[in-house]
Amino acid sequence: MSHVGSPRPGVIGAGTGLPPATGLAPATPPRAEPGPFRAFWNRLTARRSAIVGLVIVVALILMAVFADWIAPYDPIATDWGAIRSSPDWAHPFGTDEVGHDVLSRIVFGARASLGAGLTSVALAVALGLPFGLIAGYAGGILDMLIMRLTDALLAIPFLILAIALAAFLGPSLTNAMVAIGLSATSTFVRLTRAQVQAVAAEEFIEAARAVGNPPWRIALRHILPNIVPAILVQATLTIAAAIIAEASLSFLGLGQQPPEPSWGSMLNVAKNFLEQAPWMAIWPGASIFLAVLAFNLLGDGLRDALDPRQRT
Amino acid sequence: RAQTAQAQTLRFGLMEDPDALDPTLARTFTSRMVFAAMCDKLVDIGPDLKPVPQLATSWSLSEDEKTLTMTLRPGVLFHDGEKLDAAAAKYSIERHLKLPGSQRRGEIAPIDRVEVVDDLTFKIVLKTPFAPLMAQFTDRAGMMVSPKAAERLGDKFSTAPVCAGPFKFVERVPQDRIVLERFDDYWNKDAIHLKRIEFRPIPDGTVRLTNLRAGQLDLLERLTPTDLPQVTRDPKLKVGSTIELGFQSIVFNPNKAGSAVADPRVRAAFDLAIDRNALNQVVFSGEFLPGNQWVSPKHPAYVKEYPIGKRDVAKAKALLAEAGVTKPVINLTVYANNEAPQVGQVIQAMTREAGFDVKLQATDFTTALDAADKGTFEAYLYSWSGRPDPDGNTFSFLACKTPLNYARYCDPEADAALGAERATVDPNQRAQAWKRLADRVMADRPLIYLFHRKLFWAYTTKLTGFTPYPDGLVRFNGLKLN
Amino acid sequence: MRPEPADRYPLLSVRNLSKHYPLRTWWGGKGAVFKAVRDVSFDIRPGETLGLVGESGSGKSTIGRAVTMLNPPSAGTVAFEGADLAKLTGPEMRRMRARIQMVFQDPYAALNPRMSIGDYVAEPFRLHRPGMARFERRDEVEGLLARVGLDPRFARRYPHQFSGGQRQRICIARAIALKPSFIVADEPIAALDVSIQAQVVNLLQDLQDELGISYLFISHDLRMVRYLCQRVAVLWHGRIVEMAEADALYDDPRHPYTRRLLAAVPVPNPVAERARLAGAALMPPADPDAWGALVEVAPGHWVAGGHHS
Amino acid sequence: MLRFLVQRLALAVPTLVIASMIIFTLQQLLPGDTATALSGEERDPEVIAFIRQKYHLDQPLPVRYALWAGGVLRGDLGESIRLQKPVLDLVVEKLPVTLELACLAMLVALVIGVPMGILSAVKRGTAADTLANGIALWGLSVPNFWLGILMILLFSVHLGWLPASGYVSPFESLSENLRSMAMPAFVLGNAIAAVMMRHTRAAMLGVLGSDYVRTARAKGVSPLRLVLRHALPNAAIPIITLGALEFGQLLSGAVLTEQVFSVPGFGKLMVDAVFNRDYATVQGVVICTATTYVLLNLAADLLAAFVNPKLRRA
Amino acid sequence: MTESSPKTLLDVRDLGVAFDSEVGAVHAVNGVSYALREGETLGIVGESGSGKSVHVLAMLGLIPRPPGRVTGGEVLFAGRDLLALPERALRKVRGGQIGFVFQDPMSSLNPGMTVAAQIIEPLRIHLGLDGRAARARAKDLLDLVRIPNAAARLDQYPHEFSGGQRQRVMIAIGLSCRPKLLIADEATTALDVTVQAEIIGLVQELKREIGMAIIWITHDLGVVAGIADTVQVMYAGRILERGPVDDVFRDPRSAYTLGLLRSLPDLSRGRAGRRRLHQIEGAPPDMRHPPPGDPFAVRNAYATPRCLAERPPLAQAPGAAPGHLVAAWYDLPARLAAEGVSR
Ligand SMILES: Nc1ncnc2c1ncn2[C@@H]1O[C@H](COP(=O)(O)OP(=O)(O)OP(=O)(O)O)[C@@H](O)[C@H]1O
Ligand SMILES: Nc1ncnc2c1ncn2[C@@H]1O[C@H](COP(=O)(O)OP(=O)(O)OP(=O)(O)O)[C@@H](O)[C@H]1O
Ligand SMILES: [Mg+2]
Ligand SMILES: [Mg+2]
Repeated sequence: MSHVGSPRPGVIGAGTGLPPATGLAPATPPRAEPGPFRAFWNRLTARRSAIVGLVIVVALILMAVFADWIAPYDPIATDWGAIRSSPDWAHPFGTDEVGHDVLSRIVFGARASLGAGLTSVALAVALGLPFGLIAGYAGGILDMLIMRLTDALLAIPFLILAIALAAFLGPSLTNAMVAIGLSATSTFVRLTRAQVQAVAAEEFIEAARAVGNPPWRIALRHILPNIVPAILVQATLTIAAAIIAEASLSFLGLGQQPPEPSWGSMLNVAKNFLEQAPWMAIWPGASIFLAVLAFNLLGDGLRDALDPRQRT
Repeated sequence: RAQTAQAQTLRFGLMEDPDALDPTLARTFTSRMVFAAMCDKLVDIGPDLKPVPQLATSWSLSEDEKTLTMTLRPGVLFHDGEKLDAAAAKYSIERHLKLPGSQRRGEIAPIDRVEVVDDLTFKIVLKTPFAPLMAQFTDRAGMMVSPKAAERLGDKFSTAPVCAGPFKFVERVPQDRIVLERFDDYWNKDAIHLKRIEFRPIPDGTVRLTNLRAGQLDLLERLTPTDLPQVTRDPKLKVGSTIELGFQSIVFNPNKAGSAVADPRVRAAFDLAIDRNALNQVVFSGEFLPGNQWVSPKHPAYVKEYPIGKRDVAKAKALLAEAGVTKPVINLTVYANNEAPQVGQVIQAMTREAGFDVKLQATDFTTALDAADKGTFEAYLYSWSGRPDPDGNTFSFLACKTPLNYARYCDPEADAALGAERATVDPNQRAQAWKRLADRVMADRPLIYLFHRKLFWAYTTKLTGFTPYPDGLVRFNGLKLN
Repeated sequence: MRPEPADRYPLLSVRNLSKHYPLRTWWGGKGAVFKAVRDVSFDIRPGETLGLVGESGSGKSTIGRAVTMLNPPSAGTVAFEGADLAKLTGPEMRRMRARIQMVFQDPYAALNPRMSIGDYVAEPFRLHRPGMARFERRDEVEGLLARVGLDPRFARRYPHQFSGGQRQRICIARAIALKPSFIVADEPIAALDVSIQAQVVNLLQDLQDELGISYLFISHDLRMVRYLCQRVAVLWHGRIVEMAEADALYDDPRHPYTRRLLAAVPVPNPVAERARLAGAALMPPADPDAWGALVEVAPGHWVAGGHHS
Repeated sequence: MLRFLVQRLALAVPTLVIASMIIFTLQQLLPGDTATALSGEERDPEVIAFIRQKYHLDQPLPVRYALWAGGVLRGDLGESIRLQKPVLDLVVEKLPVTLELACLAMLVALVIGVPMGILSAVKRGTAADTLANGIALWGLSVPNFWLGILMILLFSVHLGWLPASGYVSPFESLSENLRSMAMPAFVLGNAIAAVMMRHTRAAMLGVLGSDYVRTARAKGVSPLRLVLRHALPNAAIPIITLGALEFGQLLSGAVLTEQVFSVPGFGKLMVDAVFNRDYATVQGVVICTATTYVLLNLAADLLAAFVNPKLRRA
Repeated sequence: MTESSPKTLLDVRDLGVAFDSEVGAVHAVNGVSYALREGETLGIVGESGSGKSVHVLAMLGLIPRPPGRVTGGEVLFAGRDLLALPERALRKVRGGQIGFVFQDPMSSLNPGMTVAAQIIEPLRIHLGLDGRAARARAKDLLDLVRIPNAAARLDQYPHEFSGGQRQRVMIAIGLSCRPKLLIADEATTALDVTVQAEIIGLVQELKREIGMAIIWITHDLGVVAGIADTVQVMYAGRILERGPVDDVFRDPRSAYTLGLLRSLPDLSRGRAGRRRLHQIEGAPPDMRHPPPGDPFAVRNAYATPRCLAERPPLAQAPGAAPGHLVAAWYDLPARLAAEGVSR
């Protein structure tokens, strides 16, 4: 079936990088190729800041997942004897206004806060990516429609949208996530579209058309993988924003419902006891900072690691 | 000179932005703060909750309790220079009754007509005897507006309200400030020392307090009890307080399909599971007054036969077992403000020990109201600002098909008691009626009453002459800034 | 293996091809049109290489993309094996792409950076031979990589791991996967280092010898064009001004622009080059619109006639 | 140019229409209505019915939208039910305050973010870069309401330098106005500064690595001039575009800041309106912010075009 | 090794440049030494990535730092070591005594500044010219590089010029302060042959006028042949061969130089007589781990075992013209003769 005639030895030699004429070079066989993921991983871990980010993110996620084992107390168990007591051996991070152990709430709060960040961003990406892809690649009337809709959504102030959505869906963490996610969607549509348009202008897309790829395959197989890094970076930035947004919605009573903890709502309550019980604010504040920092470091690292020009 | 003028401006931090500054249309508690400075009432409320003369100097009730004759203070002027006479009083009361959208109509609905007797005397004729009437006149229903201004402005009266109080309206920037200025022809002008009042709505309690501490305010209302230590520690600040007329309660909705709270035994168990003192301690540093009725235990109308019960978890469990429910899940709606969720959390923790599983639902005010109206809630942490007459704390909540009866409570015996309470001003007869009402309500528990707030004001030591009143309003007479 | 190419029937026949680009103003409004290619006609015979030379912006790439319908022409016809490409439907054209292939100028840009080269070379099979089994495909890909002189074990590598010359060979491997009869090579060596250019040119030449592929070879390297192409067309401002057998064109350029172009090519011989430079007086550029239709001045040697000369 | 403006403005119309429809529909989905919210403690059924009828709350959705849209076309944004004032008046009253706040915040963001971005790009990979990034992330991760309260405590309560609240119009006293706006503007600008910093850094890195900067260095240009004259103008376009987007977000992001500092601006109006189901006000506010957003983006595009000589001359 | 005559303008000694990356340093330039006389034109050719650009940039402190850094050596320009000069003094040299012309004329001009502003800049920095005088001089410079209607075009932006014209502007900037040395890094690579021919003609003329030395970096052997006095072949950060241009083209002593020359199509006998092109197999070494010996050895059919093990010094090629240096252990003419090939 193969149409290839017997290749010339010289031509073969050219490809292997072996000198055809002398046998002098050490005949190094090509090293075992690292798979794409392995290569990506090597690039990622080659950066110290990315490792720091990754370690913190993983630690936070583990903390959220294994909160039941890590937290010294039930985060919603109240201790009437210890209302707003300052940090001591029994409660290393102190207790809050109804006698919850702050440390346990920080540990469990990671679920809500990281969850808010990750879920809302996942939603925004899940919605924004396909629409952005369609708008950017199909163009024409579809693009026009999607972009007008996106513009309209962007033009509505985020908080109004979020408040209205949260109020409509009923205040709960899940719904706050949905609201934050929906509000962030238009940014992703825009970003995806811009990225798609940039990638679609690349020559390899033309090359893909030249071998007869149908449009849907170009969009999914050729464009999509190339816009993922930009989306990922934006996503990690948005996670940070979403954690803060959850805090803001908590401020308005639309976030995590009491007594379940989230860092944002803890911070929100803590502001009423700023001088009496500063520890109520310090820990959730530090946790948010740590998470934001970690996600951003990781995001920067991912961007670099996904850049094919970066060598391992 | 500018210094002293500045010094005599009282900056008063309010908890929310008042609504329409029209005594007929106003509906928020906060608006009453402003009216207290701007609009005098026919009668004021005394420290013992009895009416005392203000615009009306004397009054008498006919034998059948259906005609009230009032005599006005002579020489009182509205801010626009108009005279306050019987005709003006008649106009104001009729306006309360007839203006479309009037919020006062319900308060004085039994009034049939108002008749002018002479220049300063008028008669109010009732359809039926109505005991709370005088109490209503101590509030917005008793506020007199200038007929000329009211005619001219119609339902836009609130843009430039004209009353007969110590301070007259200057300007209002929504959500920023309301400015009043001393009315130089005020009938009691010697008691007024302040030159201007600036009301500044600052919803967040912490922010309100920091503003006071930073010298941006001279006086603020509704200080959070947990902030008390901060204020008492500060030598530049003082605190005033009084127990409110209203109540904090949990309203149950027995009509909610499939809800455990339909069974009175479950409601009783819930009640028994709550330790009101502990609740008070935890959330309010013990400053509030635990309660179990529509008025506080210190109120003259408190039904002494029903004192506050002790927490009894065992009995609560037994009741639940009797009702045949295990671990009932109860959704408790609370406002998403600073303290309601805290109260909810404590209740949640307390009732858990008795086997309840309370789920908190913190929502905004409008959503909560909507759920209450539509009957989609299950339990609702509800607060009522209170009225001078106990009728204002009961009738609309417990009588059949009344607007605030979120519990959909409808009991013939209770209705009869409420009818009796309204029908006479005689203290003994009314006390009996309250007892009859309590017999039913304490058993049925459509609401369980939790506590009565203490209202705190914080103010600079520069402010003198401040006296707390039980209706939670500030009397500006005698206030002085040094 | 293949029937001897029948000279009389051109494989590709381009007639009166024009391409106009709408000019956009900076705010996106519509402006005039820019006539990038004007009324171009040529044939390519089976197994033949036609060189297309001309200055930057003269429309070379535009023609390349027009004949492959990647950027269809505004006017004119492109007949491939007798079929008018413009009349084909989308799916029909996609099927046709198995026979017409393209190699691009910049091998850095033409490869999808996130696709392993094995997948990249296998893509034509996936698209045009859907029934092919995985192992068959793998064998084919390995054969192709070997054919263009790459170690088949490299299939799992990604483009950035290859040098420019290797990349261009990957592109060529994909282009020849389905044994096309025609390849448009748009400046395939321009981005390559001198030492690598030879590798690619040799490969193209070998493939033609073996598979009888026809090329449209676009380049501005006039020496390489002469080396590789049987016939050469000179493009100037969107028009063909001269077209002839390669030797005829280089040895006896008729059109002033062709002469100007050839005179500017440096010679890698110090003595000759210095002499050339000393003697070179570049002819001033002439008015491109002053030249009319092609006239056959010698057998197979066509030159645009001058209106004024 | 004129045609371009007209075209762009024409494109804005559907955006505004869709935005208003989205928010209109969304509001109707909210539980509770104005009448409920406004019937007061007494909740007199007659009052509720009266309000319903007065504000057409009893009409079907499309009718009400048509009524509203008709009003807008006549320049009437309706009346705030809660504040009983024409929405237009409210907007005219509040928008300038928030605009001032947003402008000052943007100024803060630019003054902090751009130099810091430049610094960290120029000193890329050094401790200064790390520090600048850390500060930026700190700015991103501190909620507005939180920073606001801390600042009040420090600067108003303990140091007594700045007023904790109390907006003073600039026409009354410019210095007092600036004093009252200093903290809110800083708090609001702080978060944006971080975003500006990171984007300035990215843009500057791109430009600093460009060939023409190398050319400039090869000419012997001093480092300061290199950054200010050669690099910055060319990095300006993304900063401008982003600035406009962020500015639009500032208008609504001001909500919490305004609440903490009791600034009588748009944000408070908006949140109160949503919570009180003051439909006309929400609609009016959204139309205004959306229009501002659209105009800002247009202005940014024009500015970017102006900065870019390739476009300026065309 | 390097000849230092009194007329020496530039003396590069053992220059080394490395780029740090998180996975190890890339040794881009390794021990490059050569000298340039006043008025001499040096053509540099070599594999892409062989360090041609980097080493000239390093001389003037223009490599981006980090990641780049000079690992050693001296660059004596008119007697002063440029590498040891403080930045401030170095700025005086850049654009003043040494002019630069970079490869890509579009990206090398600031798109946001007028052409006048860009030409005036070095005039102001190095000659202290300002205002009217500077403008007049800028116009003269544009005239000098034969841009028609120069006065009118001063206030235009780069994008309003064609590619060839932009490169002329770059040359105007490079020549603005009458430098003693002009460094042209692939100054014509991006241009059409016809435009390239014009630019080369122009530079030749200007060189006669100004009398500067030139370092001309290019891939095009034809260009080097035409303008260079001396040619230098670089590979993997080293000089493999260097000598008078005629001698090197006629008698290359490095296998790499030979490979380059052979890979060009020979058209002297027409298409019919063409031979298969010679191709240099393999790829350049990984510069993170430069090979210990001759870097070209693994691709070199003539390499000896010693080439792999030990680095050959750059030394006078035996039997070649004086100044024709090569770094090789093997004797190329002898090997070629043995194969029966003659050139
Ligand atoms: N999509 C397009 N829109 C508008 N003009 C275009 C477009 N593509 C190309 N052009 C213009 O058409 C002309 C011809 O372009 P083309 O790419 O065919 O030239 P070329 O001969 O391939 O040049 P080069 O040697 O630089 O690749 C150029 O002037 C170019 O600016
Ligand atoms: N900024 C940089 N960061 C890292 N490595 C660099 C950088 N600049 C150049 N290099 C490396 O330095 C080496 C020499 O590059 P240089 O640009 O001098 O090559 P060149 O000979 O000019 O090649 P070309 O002919 O392609 O211009 C290359 O291996 C390159 O990868
Ligand atoms: Mg082209
Ligand atoms: Mg280079």
